Amino acid sequence: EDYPAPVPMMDGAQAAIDAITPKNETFRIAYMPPATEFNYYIAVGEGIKAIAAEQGAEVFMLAPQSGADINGQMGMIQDVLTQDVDAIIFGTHDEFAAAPLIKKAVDQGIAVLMINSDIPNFPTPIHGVVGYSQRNGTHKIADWAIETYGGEPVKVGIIEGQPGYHSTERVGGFLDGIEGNEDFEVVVSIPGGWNVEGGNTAGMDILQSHPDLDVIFAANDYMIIGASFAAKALGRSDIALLGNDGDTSGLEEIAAGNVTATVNTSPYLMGQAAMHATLDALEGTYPGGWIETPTSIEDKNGAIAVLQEPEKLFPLPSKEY
Amino acid sequence: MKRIFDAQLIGPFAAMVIVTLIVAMTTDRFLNPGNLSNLFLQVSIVALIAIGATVVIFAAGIDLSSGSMVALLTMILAQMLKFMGLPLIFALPLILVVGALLGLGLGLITAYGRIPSFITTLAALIAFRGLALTFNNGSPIFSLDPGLEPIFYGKLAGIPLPFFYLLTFYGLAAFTMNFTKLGREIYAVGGNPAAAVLTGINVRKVQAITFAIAGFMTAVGAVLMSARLNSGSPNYGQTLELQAIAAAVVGGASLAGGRGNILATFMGAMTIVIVQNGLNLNAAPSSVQNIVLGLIILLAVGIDMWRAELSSLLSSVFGKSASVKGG
Amino acid sequence: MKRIFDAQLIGPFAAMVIVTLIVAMTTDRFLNPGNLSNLFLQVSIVALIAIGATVVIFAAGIDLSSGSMVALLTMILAQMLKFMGLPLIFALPLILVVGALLGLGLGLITAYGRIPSFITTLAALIAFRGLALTFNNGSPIFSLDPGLEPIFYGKLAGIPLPFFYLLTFYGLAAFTMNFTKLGREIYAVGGNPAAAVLTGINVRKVQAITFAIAGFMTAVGAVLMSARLNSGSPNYGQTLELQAIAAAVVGGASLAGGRGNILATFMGAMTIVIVQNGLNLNAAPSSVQNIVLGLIILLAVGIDMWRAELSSLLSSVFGKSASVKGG
Amino acid sequence: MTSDTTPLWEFADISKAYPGVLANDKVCIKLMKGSIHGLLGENGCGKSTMIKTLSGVQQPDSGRILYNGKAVQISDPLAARDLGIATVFQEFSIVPTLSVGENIFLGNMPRSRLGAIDWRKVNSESARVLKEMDVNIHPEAITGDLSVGEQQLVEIAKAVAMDASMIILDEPTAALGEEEIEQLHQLLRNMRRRGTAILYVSHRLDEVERIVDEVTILRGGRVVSAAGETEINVSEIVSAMVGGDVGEHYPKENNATDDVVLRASGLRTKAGVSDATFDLRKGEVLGLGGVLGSGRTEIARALFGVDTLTEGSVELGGSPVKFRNEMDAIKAGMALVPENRKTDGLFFNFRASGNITAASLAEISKLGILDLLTEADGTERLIDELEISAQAEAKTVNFLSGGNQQKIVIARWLFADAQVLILDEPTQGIDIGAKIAVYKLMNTLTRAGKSIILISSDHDELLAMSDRVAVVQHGAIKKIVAAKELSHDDLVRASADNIEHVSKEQLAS
Ligand SMILES: Nc1ncnc2c1ncn2[C@@H]1O[C@H](COP(=O)(O)OP(=O)(O)OP(=O)(O)O)[C@@H](O)[C@H]1O
Ligand SMILES: Nc1ncnc2c1ncn2[C@@H]1O[C@H](COP(=O)(O)OP(=O)(O)OP(=O)(O)O)[C@@H](O)[C@H]1O
Ligand SMILES: [Mg+2]
Ligand SMILES: [Mg+2]
Repeated sequence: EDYPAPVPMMDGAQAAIDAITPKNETFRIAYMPPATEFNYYIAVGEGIKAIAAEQGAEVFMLAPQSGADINGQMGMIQDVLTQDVDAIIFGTHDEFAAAPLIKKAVDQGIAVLMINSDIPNFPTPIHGVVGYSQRNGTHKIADWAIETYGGEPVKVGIIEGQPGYHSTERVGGFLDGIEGNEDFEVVVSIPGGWNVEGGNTAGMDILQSHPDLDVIFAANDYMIIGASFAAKALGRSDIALLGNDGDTSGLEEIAAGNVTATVNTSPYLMGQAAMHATLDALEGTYPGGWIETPTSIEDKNGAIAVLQEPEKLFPLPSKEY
Repeated sequence: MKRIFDAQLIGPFAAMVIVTLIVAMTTDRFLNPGNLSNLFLQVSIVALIAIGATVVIFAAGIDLSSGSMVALLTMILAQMLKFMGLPLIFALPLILVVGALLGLGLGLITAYGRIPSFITTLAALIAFRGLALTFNNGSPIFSLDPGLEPIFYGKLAGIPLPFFYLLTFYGLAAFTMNFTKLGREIYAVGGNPAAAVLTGINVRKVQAITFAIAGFMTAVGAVLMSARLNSGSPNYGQTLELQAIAAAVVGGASLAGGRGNILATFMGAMTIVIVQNGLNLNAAPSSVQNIVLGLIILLAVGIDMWRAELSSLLSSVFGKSASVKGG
Repeated sequence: MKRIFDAQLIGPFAAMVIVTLIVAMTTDRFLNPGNLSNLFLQVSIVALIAIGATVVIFAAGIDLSSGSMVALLTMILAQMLKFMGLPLIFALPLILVVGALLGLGLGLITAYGRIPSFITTLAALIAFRGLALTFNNGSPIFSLDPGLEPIFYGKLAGIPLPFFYLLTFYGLAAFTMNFTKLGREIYAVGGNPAAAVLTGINVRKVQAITFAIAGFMTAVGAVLMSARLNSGSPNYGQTLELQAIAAAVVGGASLAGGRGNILATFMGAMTIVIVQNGLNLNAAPSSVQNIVLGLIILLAVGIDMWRAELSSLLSSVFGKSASVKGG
Repeated sequence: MTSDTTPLWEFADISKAYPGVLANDKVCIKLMKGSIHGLLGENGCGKSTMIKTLSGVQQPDSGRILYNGKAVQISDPLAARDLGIATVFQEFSIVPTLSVGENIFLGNMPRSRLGAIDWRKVNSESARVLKEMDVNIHPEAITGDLSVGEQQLVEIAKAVAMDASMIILDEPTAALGEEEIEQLHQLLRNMRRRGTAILYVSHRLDEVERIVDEVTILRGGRVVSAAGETEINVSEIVSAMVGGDVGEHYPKENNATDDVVLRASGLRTKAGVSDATFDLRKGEVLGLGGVLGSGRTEIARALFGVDTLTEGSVELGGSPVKFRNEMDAIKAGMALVPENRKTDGLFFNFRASGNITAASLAEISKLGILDLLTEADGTERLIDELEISAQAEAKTVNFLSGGNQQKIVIARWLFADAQVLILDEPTQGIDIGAKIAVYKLMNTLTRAGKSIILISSDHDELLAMSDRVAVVQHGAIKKIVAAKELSHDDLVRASADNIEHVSKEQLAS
């Protein structure tokens, strides 16, 4: 199959697949991630485009630059709704804001799928959700950390994203993972704004205020990359740095030994799965529900292994592994 | 009415029309009724906040705080609706008052503290976002009140409600600027504050009032933002202040103060939104959107500055006498 | 030397000392050598960009473009290093030239197009970020060059390299402003452009040069940013322009132009960074950081504005004659 | 209760201090109905300070104000207006971005019953006032587009429109020509006849002599001569003002030679110069005389490269020159002391030195680095020679009196060693002592072989200080006469002559 079997959504959260009414001969599909500022969504988009090219569908991407610009994203969805698109694949940092417009899209007979999420109960019924379990991913990396560093006291610093669903879930998964383990103690948790610069500043700050940290977990790879420079500057090569995403640059940083490990969520493959499901929904062969895409924890060796399969990555690694 | 619809509207109006024609040529999806009524939704928040930004500019001030203030106000509104259980009917007027008071505060510091408004509102731009983060641990507050969304998405006689807000507030603003004492005092203060003092105009009070108006209009914008997104967030409204100023400036308001037509600001906002709409309809990436917006601002002001040169160029090209009376 | 270290430094210096004392009292981690050398790292990028921002302000302009320009320049540098394979030794001078040229472009538009610099650089603030997004699909570019990081993190005789950059560029800037024709012309243009024209100063050229200087210093900041994060990204440098302006303003530069001491800008930047560092060491949330920064800007300018009143208040409190010679 | 002997307004023991100066020290003035009262004194003696107190712009530190014998308080400009006080301030208080009508009624706009501004009334009432003043300006014109003189007339119209019982004028004639001054005097005489009390401030003592009924003279913030104590004639007033003899008012030296330094032929610019032909000789002072708006400033701008020549040519020292801008002109040894020293002349952020060397930065620098010692020496020498206040180098120049400021602007061109100086209204708004200092400076210059083009609306000054006078009409030089052969009346007549004829001619061209 092209994607794992979907799990049904919560009661009332599933929009009827047979109400989808494609208008175009060649399907016209809008890919609307929350922001262009993350490589991650570009990688998802490349996965989508690859399948579109293969299957002969037309895809365009429309997104604000900044993930904080929810208002901008809503404006774009509004503009797209006045066009004759057959499907929208979207991701958002604020599902409640998107709900009224998404409802409108569904009512217009547009197929609507959400990516990079695991919400089984989007505020208004939609046709499908494609993504990994945010909580399970970071739970796994917490387990991995306990296995690798447990047995003696471990002080943990956390760099959160901008407050919102993704940050809450990922940090929550990590906290769930270490809960009950008496060795692990979270001593500081501050936001890093999802980007490298913010991660660097946050990393600098928490290492200054808590020189005794053993582990830093950040809610995405960019922030942990930023923090890695801070650790290096302060001569802290002993510290474990954990991220989440598995985008190419994150994996390369792990391969280079700058970052310790990440949750690899294979955005490119996620995009491919999402596109397959969307096309199926337009054909009426998609049953609806949530498609969980796989995740894995990759340390240095794992990252190198992933980088050796560049056809599953976007962007391509900067060198051959 | 001659005063309201004066010559200063011609340029911005022409710009809007030209942009509309260009966009309409690039895509046939532009001129469908759904998209046109959509434009009012798109422009509403910026255009309403731009009223305040423009009034401040008329009085030779600048307001950099509105974007952050939107964030703060959506958080306060969310707090009131969700955690304090205030009914919408009380919360809405209250948030407008809070907005006006915040603006007034900035105005008082600027006017009576003799601090340039660029500084006061720059400080507020930073501090208001900090304040917004103190609510709900800095996390957005979602799904506030079922009555909120219709304020933005509702329709009356098939016309989106924001159209009526625009009509009301721009009507009020145009009347105020052209037919009231306050309006003329604002222009006088912007045109020559020293002269205004000597004429007995309470310059500081007028300055403070312009910021109160800006705060109020920002609150109106914040309500619409909350309604549109059914949530409050400390991240909302980033760079909104710049968009509002851009609308004023594309509409021809002079940053030196004392000059401009408030209705032109609406046209400035529309011009920007039509371009964005056109770019969205053509699925232009955000890089292109930014570059085009930057160029529009530059061009709009440039054309305004070089009006004399351009018109003499045009007239010489079209063979008219070169010795037309200069202005 | 009397010229360089003049009375205008006293206020900003006092502010810096007071802030240092307060922070040192709240935490004993502040005064350890590691943290102090860390301060130079923290302040370096903002303080270097603030040189340009201040020079522009001296000539009565304002530069809002530097944050976006940093993003654009880190992307160009990344492009050159990673995809075009240029060696560092060529790429670095090249990027400084690109920065100076971009700044010069803005300066030429401002000076010869007679467009207020607020507008030109606002347009650039928007457009430069758009341009930055056109590189590499708008994605950051990582791991540029092994030689890059040491530029920021390296040390000489145990002292972080950024300390020496600060010394060099502030030294140069102070010399230029106080002992060269160009410096004097910049102050003259900011003080009274009409008079400057009539004394034969090439006002437009001088204005354009200030923006070129700002572009150059922004490029220096961009190089350090790239070195610090070993990457280029279209998201870097957000609100950096406001931080640079804040440093100038906390250092006492008047936005009206013509007045101020460049070294005071360094003190302004240090004051801000020390406060932020103090808040970080005390693990203050970002909400508090924003609020405090806003208040510092307001207070610094306020105290500068009310200097006369405050000193007469102080002298009346301490019983001195009220008729001291005013200053 | 009010009899003819009770003053309309009495100001008793008014004191006002600014940080560092006691600007008014127990000043007493009585203003009678139907009388024009001159308030005179040197720069900085406290005239404007007094006026600001009388108009409610500021509150006195102490003293009493009596209106018809009763104590009142003038708490703000609106209160002053309600009490029937109208003021024409020294600093322009028009708003350039607004229309003439709006400026005239600013702060007091006629409104309809619903409270909305009645624009028709604004315009018709303004038109009425302007007509009464015999001024031809359209009420809907944007004030900033008018010439300086016209703006000054709008300023006066503001006061006239108030129909006040007392009108205060602080140097209303600084920007006016002889003709407009006469027009203004006529207006004031009409008002006096209607019983208006008038307080009048001016540094042009000749016109003061013509119009005022009584004078109060201030020195250092104190009244040194109350109404009735000084006879109304220039020399009496001067000696009361300065507290001694100032000597010759116009100490003219004749240093003119026959060598032609500058020759202008047939100049024409878009700004309004239509035909200017003249030559200027070494050591000569060539006066430009004409009515307000005749284009004298524009001729200066044309010579200085500010406005581009559309026709005509300029020769300097025998060889043709073409100035693309001010910089070219300055390099060639020209200098312009502008009409408005505050907005176009001084750098208020600099001390004397920065101001004096501003036009010579290239000369005092090597490889772009300034020679600060040369600057300091040169400045010290000029401060000394020109008797500029010793404060000039201690603080920025905004703290100096108008006369000292004007000397600094001229000193700039001495430092630059300019060969041809254009002085546009060099004594506007400065007191008699400072005026004489400027005249002496002109002598020093011509003695050193430099040439001066003098533009002045003060005809006495122009005639006394020029060697020859060129009469300017509508941007054209109509004739050039030796100053000795011209009387005050000749000049008025010559510059006003044929105006209608000329303007028809111009329309035809
Ligand atoms: N706002 C002010 N602050 C401080 N000092 C002032 C202020 N205004 C005026 N002064 C000072 O008060 C004194 C009186 O000034 P004022 O303007 O009344 O003089 P004036 O007689 O009108 O002079 P002029 O003939 O030049 O107009 C001067 O020494 C002046 O420098
Ligand atoms: N800003 C302006 N816009 C349009 N016309 C102007 C402007 N300034 C001056 N003028 C016109 O230019 C002509 C010359 O005006 P100006 O008062 O400068 O002449 P002037 O000869 O310098 O006067 P004066 O004789 O008092 O020196 C007048 O016709 C005037 O109306
Ligand atoms: Mg005065
Ligand atoms: Mg003139």
